[in-house]
Amino acid sequence: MPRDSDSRRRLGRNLRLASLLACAGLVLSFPGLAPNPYILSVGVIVANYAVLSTAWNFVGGFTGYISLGHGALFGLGAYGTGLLITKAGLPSFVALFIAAALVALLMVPVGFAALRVRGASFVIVSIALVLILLLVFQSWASFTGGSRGLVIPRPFADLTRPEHHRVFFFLFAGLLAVALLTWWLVDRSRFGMGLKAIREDEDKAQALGIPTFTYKLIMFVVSATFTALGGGLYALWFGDLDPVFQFSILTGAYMVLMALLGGVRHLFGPLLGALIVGCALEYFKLEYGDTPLHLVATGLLLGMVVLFMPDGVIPALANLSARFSGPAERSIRDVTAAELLESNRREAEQQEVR
Amino acid sequence: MAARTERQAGMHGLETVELTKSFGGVTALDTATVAFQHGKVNALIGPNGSGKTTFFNCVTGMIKPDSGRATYRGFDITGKAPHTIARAGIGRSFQLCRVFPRMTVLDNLLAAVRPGSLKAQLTSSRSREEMERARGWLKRMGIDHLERAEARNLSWGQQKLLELAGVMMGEPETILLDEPAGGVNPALIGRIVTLVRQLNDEGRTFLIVEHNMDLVMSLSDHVVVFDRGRPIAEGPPSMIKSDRRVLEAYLGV
Amino acid sequence: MPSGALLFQSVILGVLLGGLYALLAAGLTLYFGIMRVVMIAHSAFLILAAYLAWAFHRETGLDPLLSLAVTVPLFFGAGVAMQRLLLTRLRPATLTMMSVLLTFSIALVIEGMLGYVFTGTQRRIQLGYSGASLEFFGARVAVVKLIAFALAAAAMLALYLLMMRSRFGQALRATIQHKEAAQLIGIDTDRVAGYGFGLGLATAAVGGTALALDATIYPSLHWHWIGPLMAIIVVGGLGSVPGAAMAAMVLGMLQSLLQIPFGTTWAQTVFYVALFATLAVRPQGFFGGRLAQRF
Amino acid sequence: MMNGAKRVRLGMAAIAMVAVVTLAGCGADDGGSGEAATDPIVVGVSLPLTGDFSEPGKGVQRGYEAWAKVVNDGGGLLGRQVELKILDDQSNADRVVSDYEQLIGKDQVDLVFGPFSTRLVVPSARVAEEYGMLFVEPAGAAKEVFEQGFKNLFYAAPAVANDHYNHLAEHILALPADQRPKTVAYAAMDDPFAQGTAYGLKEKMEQAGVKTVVNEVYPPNTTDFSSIAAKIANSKADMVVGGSQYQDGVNLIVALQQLNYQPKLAAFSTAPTSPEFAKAIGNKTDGVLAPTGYTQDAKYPSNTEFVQKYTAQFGSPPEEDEANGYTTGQVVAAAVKAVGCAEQGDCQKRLVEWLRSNEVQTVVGPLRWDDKGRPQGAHMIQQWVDGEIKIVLPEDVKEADFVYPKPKW
Repeated sequence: MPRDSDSRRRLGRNLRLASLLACAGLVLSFPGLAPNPYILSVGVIVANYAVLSTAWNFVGGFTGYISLGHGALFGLGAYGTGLLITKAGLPSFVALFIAAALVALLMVPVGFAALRVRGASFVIVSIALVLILLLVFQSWASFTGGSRGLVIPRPFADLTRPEHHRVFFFLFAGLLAVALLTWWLVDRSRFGMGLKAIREDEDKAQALGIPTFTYKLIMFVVSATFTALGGGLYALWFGDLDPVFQFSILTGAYMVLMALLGGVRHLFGPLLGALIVGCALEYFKLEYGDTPLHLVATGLLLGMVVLFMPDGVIPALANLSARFSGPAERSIRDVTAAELLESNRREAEQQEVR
Repeated sequence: MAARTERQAGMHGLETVELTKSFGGVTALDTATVAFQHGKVNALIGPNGSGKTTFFNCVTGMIKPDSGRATYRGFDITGKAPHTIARAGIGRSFQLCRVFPRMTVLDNLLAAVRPGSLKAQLTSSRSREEMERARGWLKRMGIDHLERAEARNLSWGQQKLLELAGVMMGEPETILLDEPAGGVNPALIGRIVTLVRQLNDEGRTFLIVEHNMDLVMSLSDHVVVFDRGRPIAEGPPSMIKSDRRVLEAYLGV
Repeated sequence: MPSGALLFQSVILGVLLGGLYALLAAGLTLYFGIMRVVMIAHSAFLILAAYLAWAFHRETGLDPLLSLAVTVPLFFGAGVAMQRLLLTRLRPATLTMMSVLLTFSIALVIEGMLGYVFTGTQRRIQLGYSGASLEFFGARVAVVKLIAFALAAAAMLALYLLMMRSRFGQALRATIQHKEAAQLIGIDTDRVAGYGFGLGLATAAVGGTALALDATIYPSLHWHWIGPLMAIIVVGGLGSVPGAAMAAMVLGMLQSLLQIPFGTTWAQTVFYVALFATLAVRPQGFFGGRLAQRF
Repeated sequence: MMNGAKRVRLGMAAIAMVAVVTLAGCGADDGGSGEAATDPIVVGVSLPLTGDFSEPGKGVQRGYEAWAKVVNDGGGLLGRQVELKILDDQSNADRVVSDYEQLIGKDQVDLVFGPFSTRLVVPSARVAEEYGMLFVEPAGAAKEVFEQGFKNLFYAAPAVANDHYNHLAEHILALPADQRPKTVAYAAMDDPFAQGTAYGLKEKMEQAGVKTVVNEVYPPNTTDFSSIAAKIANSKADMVVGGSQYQDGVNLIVALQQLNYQPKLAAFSTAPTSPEFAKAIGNKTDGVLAPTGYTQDAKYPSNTEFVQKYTAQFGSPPEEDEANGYTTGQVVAAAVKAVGCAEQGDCQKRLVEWLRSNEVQTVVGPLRWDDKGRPQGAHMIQQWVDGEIKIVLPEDVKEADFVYPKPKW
């Protein structure tokens, strides 16, 4: 390794740290900046999106398995929390964590069925999960409240609504931080390396001795846990649950869209996607009050992303800034282009030697 | 190293008994009973569709055989999961070479590391000694200067070398190579040959599927000839060259 | 304890329902066989066809069955276009996953457009013979249901003949069996794939018309079809058309019978139970289809 | 990779910055509108204009618009013009809540009206409650709505779902024992409102010892009713009761007719009152019963004006949804006139208090509420008599005689 790259690395680390702190600062200061409770509530919603899409990315980003069913996990977390509070009389946040644990447990057999075979079956199961849970939670009215819905008592009864929003904004931000940290830890670990190998080429990974099924299962459960936590927190914040709205395929679709848009290979990709999509949604609602075309818009956007930038905007950004940055920071591609020539020359030489 | 070679030379390595696999109507493997010489360079040849690759896939767990047994150094590996077989000490390359296209060359090797404990799982994949080991292999393959490049940007030959390096990173004692010289320029073939020789001298067993006869004959100590999903002849290259059935098998197709 | 008459009635309803499922599942499994694509938008096209039939009936007053003359070729074309223009753009490495998202987004667009054009109101075709029914060994069978079933059966038969007898059918089956091999024997698999896709969508057109005859339609209805259909093709073995047809019949029957003790909602879960059971016990499906082993 | 990653994070910081600022910016523009006596009274509403509930949602919207027009033509409220701000909640609970957050928190509307469908009323009522807004709603009839402990909520219709069939129940139970239906089959959509109507009747019948032979609940997305119909026909029940919305009611009836099932009585909520009903079931309507909270020919003074003005504005006479919307407007207007204020804050409390203790004259008759916001009336019962739907119960307002047993369909 040449010297300068070493110092460049240190510089990079500091820059990253700085920008990271900047982001954190901004996020924490948001409730202060918000001019009215509505904006605050939007902030909470976006934060929730960010948590969910980051949680989704544990599966989507590492293993490359696309789940359209995370809406179901969200719903399970929400209902689990709600039912533990109303039926079992547990304190709100105890219920939240127990619910998440239960969801994780439940997802082991599901993951087993879904992940034993490749790709397609996983997607099918993920969608089926949403539909079946919708049916169950609607029909089993005696337990879930069915279409009558489930009302969850506020954890902080004495707070006014704006204060309530503020508190939950910070709670979601905290959960997001934990999720991101976990993602980062996995990303740098040997375990994560194995997962990425699965994403790249599952057969090859297995041939190299990576127990792909176990790896996938673990990741699916981790992802489920975070999604369930997000759902539970949402339940505590929102207060009213209804199967039709909790177990909706669209919820899952939004998670995918956000993660994909931001870039599944990057720690902050989903967060970025959530910011973009979340703000866009609210913006359009404000500008064009009632739009019967919101589905069309979502669909088109998703289609565009899949077709034209399956790696999300982050690589796009990276390349963009690469063009402006000086020779000190060349992008990987042209490095190799040069080195390829170099290596070919060597091969030629060796040939002459023989 | 040399000692190890002596000790293992005689003993059982990869063996199969009446291994059978058929797809729909087609029988790709037909009660194939083979024993390879441990510690040697074995070659597996035969006309197209004679079941060589299916054989590879069966003994590496990529496909479950319909019947028959496969054992490695006495352990039954029939129908075991690929990663289990890999961890038993069998590494393989793929017919059309396969690397992790969007990982850097270095990461391609680090991905092949097999952490034992949970702690090892969770510690950083960029530990110094592993980086060094990886760089070591890259140097031997002569592609160490590319370690930061993404694998998909490598030339075909370089990818072949990278794949081999990745396999070696798992420290297998038996290595299955599926057409290592396929579509590679002569210079590189030369390099691969030398590598295989060196690694074999260090005590590693090779099993090579190859169409390039010159390569097979010059490189291997023991040759097994497949036709219609079962071995029809085996022996030292010199003997195989002059075997009537082999010629028939090839001309017959 | 349900009376014999009720049981018999349910069996008949099960058969009629299964017929429709079979046709649609055949289409869905066809896409997968050809391209390893899970076509989420299949049922969206189904509903689209149903709406077209409904609109056709409303505008012209003619029998909705006549709309087939328009929708079938239209959908065939759409299928070919979709395969050629969209799906072929995706990277083979990630095709299965990305195609799911792509078709999913198409489904969203269709649902949105339907809601925009026809509003979310539930629609139903009013025919002179809507309420009519035939006596059949003590069971009553609605005429519209019979027509729908006949339509589905005819389409299935046509599909079967096309795949078994025609040259194109051979090419198609070869492509499903082993793409590379097919290419080796000189089959233009891309073109075949395109037509195969068209064929799949054509089944959606027929199914949609059949559906429109006797059921209410609304834009978001397709979600309640795609689930059972996907379950069916997994149980039948991904990529196996006969498997799908068989599974459709069995599950349709089961659903109809289970409605007696458990009621409509719970009965719907039979599909998903079957799905999970299949994947846990026999991932390659119960009626053939070895593709499933790897996908 | 490293360089890429670094840039990425820089990019992140930038984006996040932008995002937060825009987010914060969203609200910055128009804060609260000053309460000068001249500027209009803004009424905030969120309605399902798209999605599953869009059809009735639009009906309510027309009702609101008709009300606004009538008020403004009459010189407005407290001399101020009325202005509706209607948002689309896409039939989605998250949206409906954030809509009312926006209306109350950001747009600073002076009053809010309720949305459509019980499923959306409860969450949105909570928002209004927590911002201390008066919440009069046109469509939350299910009893659950009134069990949430809301203090600002009022339902602007004669009766809650479970009381819709009261008159019918009384009438049937008054019949001599030998004529009474002995067995009843119930089929209700899995929806708090629809179920409420059927179960209200079920309760009373069972208490009087009339046997329940079928009790089916079907999900709102059900489109194939053949198996439910098969069960009902198989039970040969004397009477069939459908807790239905529009289309499912029609489908169920058609399915029953396909099986040639002939009950002595057939009662369905909502569906039979719709103008397309007769055509939808092939005009085989004779004897079908339905509860209704509204009829165009009701003699209440404001109603004649409503029907006439509405017909002038929209070209067709109003239905129940429209009437409910209009009623909501009337109720709030009455309170505003009486209290003499219409803005957020303390005024809302006074409006609530006034409604608690007063009766309001509306197009559906005089309304008064209990402490939970439940209206204290019952629905009229209509029946299809030779091709027309007429009020048959209660006796004092009937337009035709109750036909029993119903003719074959």
